[in-house]
Amino acid sequence: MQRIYMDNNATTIVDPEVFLAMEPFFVRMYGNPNSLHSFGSEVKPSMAMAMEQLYQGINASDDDDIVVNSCATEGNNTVIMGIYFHSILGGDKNHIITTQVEHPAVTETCRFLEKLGVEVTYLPVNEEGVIHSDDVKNAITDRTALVSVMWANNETGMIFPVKQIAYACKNRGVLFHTDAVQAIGKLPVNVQEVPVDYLTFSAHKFHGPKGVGGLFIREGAPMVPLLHGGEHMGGLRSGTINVAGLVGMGKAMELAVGNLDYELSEVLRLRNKLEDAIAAIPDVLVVGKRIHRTPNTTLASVRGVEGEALIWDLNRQGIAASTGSACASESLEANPVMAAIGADKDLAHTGVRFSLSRFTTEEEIDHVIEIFPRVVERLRDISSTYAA
Amino acid sequence: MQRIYMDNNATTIVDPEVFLAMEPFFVRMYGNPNSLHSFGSEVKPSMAMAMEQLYQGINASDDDDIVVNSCATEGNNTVIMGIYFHSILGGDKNHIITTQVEHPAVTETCRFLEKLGVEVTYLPVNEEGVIHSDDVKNAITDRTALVSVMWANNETGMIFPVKQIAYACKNRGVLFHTDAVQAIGKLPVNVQEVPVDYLTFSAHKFHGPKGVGGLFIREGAPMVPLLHGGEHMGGLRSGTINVAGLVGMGKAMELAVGNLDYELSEVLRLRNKLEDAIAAIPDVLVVGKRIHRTPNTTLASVRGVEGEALIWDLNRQGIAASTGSACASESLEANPVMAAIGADKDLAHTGVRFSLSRFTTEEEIDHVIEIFPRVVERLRDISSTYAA
Amino acid sequence: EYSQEVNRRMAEPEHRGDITEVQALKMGGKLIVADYGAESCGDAVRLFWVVDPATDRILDCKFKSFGCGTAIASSDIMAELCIGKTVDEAIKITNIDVEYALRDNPDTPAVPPQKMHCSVMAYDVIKRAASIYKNVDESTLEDEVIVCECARVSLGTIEEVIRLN
Ligand SMILES: Cc1ncc(COP(=O)(O)O)c(C=O)c1O
Ligand SMILES: Cc1ncc(COP(=O)(O)O)c(C=O)c1O
Ligand code: FES
Ligand code: FES
Repeated sequence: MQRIYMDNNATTIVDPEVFLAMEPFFVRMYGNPNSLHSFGSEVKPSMAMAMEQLYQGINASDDDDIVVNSCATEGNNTVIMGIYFHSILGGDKNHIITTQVEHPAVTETCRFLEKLGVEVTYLPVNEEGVIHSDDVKNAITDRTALVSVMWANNETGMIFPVKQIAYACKNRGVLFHTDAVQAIGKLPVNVQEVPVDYLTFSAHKFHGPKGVGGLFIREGAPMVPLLHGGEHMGGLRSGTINVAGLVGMGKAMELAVGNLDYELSEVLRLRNKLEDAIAAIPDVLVVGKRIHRTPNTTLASVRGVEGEALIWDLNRQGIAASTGSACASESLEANPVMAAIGADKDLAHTGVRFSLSRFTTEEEIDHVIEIFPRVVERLRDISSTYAA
Repeated sequence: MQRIYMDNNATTIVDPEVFLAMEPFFVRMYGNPNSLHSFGSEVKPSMAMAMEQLYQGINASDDDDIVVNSCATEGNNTVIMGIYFHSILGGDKNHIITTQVEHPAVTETCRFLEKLGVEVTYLPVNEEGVIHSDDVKNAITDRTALVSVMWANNETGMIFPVKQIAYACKNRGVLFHTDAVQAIGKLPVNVQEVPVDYLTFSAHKFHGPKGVGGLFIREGAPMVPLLHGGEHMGGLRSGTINVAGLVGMGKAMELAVGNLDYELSEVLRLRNKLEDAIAAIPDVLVVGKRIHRTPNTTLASVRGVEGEALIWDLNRQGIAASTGSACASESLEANPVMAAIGADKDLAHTGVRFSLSRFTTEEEIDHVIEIFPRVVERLRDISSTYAA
Repeated sequence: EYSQEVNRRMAEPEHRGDITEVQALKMGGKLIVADYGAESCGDAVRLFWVVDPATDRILDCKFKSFGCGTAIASSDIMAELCIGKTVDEAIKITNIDVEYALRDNPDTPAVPPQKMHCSVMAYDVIKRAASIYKNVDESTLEDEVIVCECARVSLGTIEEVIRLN
């Protein structure tokens, strides 16, 4: 059976070019870059090139830092715990602002800090699943240490007004972090235009390998490392550097940014074609205006059909989609974004997310368009809560 | 020029078998194991097998946890910071015991905690570079939360009395962590025989890939995650799982443990052969008794010859060795172990470490035995502090 | 991780559908319709029984479900287990029986552990149908402590799972 992968917000295929770039660094060029001998020094040019690709990818300046780490979860934890140690435990701040629809790597870290006495504001989102920059402005107090708002949401694809939020924070002298995991390769990400202090990303979300990520730190922004140890990464992140991972992430960044035009035109066109077909089914709600979303994502709510059952049926037909969040699959809770936009409680468990990539073909889209309505029909026929 | 790699305590070649095991998980089987579709489920059997290989490798019981993370630096930080949050900030303890020769991932984390008011005892080592278990016993107070002592030292290869220390801790109800990075594949590591509470390792030290490691947590031992987020690893370590890395680490563990007999006989024999030749050079001191060391390591001090100069010269001859610690290469400090054993201040900067692996051949050893004395002679000839 | 039987029942649930008053009358039985769960909670099931008032025997059983694959497969096997039993016998069907019936071989669980809760509703809805038929309060049929409302796992169920494994 032909298999179709439409779960690219969860993880992506490693671009074969990326794999080719990484391959030499396992069995052949395995040195530790910190070593003084040729096995150590021979890996450095490729690492330098990868760093360059990362800096260019987000247009960072040479004076800024990009710390290579193990994933965006680590990056998000590093920023938030770092601010706790720097500005809260080690300063006079006591407040963090975030949203109700951040990734758990942000919200769970904030919940952990709440237990330690930190005040956290979780801004509610509107019916499209976003906040307004004024919400941030109004929530800032004299004791606010950090604002953390994602660039784009993983479940809906909704784009947040990070530029306005960044300026609002700057005006009030508050540090601003953005989780840009879902923005890299889907939107232009330029840290010169958007004055964030911290920005996090994960390679496996843009056709790089799993287990490697990056943390941008603007020059002058405070940083307390999460991983203490040897002097790797200028003392900002210890641990032997994952050379193959870094080289792969650099290449993946270059390709992601290089393919941005394609993403914003072709991937968008394919997504819209699919979305049109989905939206044509009765009693289906697509979350968020298209223009406000990343070009690859559609989150739809299919009344009367439980999300997991839909995923199961699609999977039987060879189509990989998701209920909205890979994390949700291990827990029993409703999709948090569906709950947060909360138009209708009955829809909280009816989400299905299609997330495309530059590897998605028109043929695949056509196949999904053919299969999807049949699956919905079958499940609505079984459903106890849907009467056609 | 033939190149000879004798810096296996810094990092190791990825075993080609390990690479073969990992390879499918980049471009072909790239699913997120948390996903509900076939791309997610198809990676699970290999992950389960890798977990099994890890459990068997250290003889963990099913009720214990092994958390897959990004490296031993992360593991060490997780244990120490976790104890800080659990037993110090969240309890009535205030004291940690460790040694002066731990890896920076332990000592720097402890120094960070000192700034937060935690008391840390850094036990000094004897002239062989180890501590006695009585030193730990005597240092334990009613407020001791954790003892962290490495299984074997990365610079000298010296083996610490972890079994006795583990029992001493157990008797006093104190939690015990061991950094077993340099023990895996070099010594039998059996958590049934040695009742540690926490044990950390890094795949790239035993012919696995860089950027993936493991943290053993005995059933019932408290754990506060360092990375909060989605419910990966049973809530103990968030972040999308590095599937290829985990599969590679599992295979590497299996091979490392499977080759232990070879390591303890053949690698030992080759190391001894090399060491005999090195020790035969006048005014060369080998640190620590052979019988107390891992089978692959020799740290020698060559009077009158600065360590980095020696490494440089060896490298020109195609031989990769180290001054003792890969981390040290970025800092200007003396080798901390040489300083800690401190027999003679003049020797602090004269260390050279050869660390072998199961890939080391007799031919390579013979070549080093031929080259090394010449290099020493040349540098002593230049040396301002050595008169033959 | 899922048994073939779960996959088969999800793909082709034989007992899905509804039963009308007219159909029940034709069979010579009384129609019982019981609902359990809610869409907003993530799972909902509706059970249809045709019960012979003379013998208390369940003549036919069908279901509809808003739930995941496991919930649908569980409901289907539950319906099958009900048919031919008396109402009192049906009450004794537990989610453990349901899960067992979904196994391909007796030693391998039919669903991963985190999906066990999805079979519990099949058991709860029987209780509700029986209470409607007998016109008694549900609590008289069930005196177990509910551990988790949404997942509907009772302490008794958990103990039973532990014992059976
Ligand atoms: C918005 C967002 N942030 C953070 C993450 C975490 O990435 P990782 O699991 O690679 O740490 C994800 C994906 O899981 C995400 O979608
Ligand atoms: C004893 C010891 N502990 C910890 C580490 C850290 O390992 P990693 O750099 O993979 O985190 C090393 C190696 O650098 C080591 O030798
Ligand atoms: S019935 Fe809710 S997840 Fe299975
Ligand atoms: S999981 Fe919802 S009440 Fe228990």
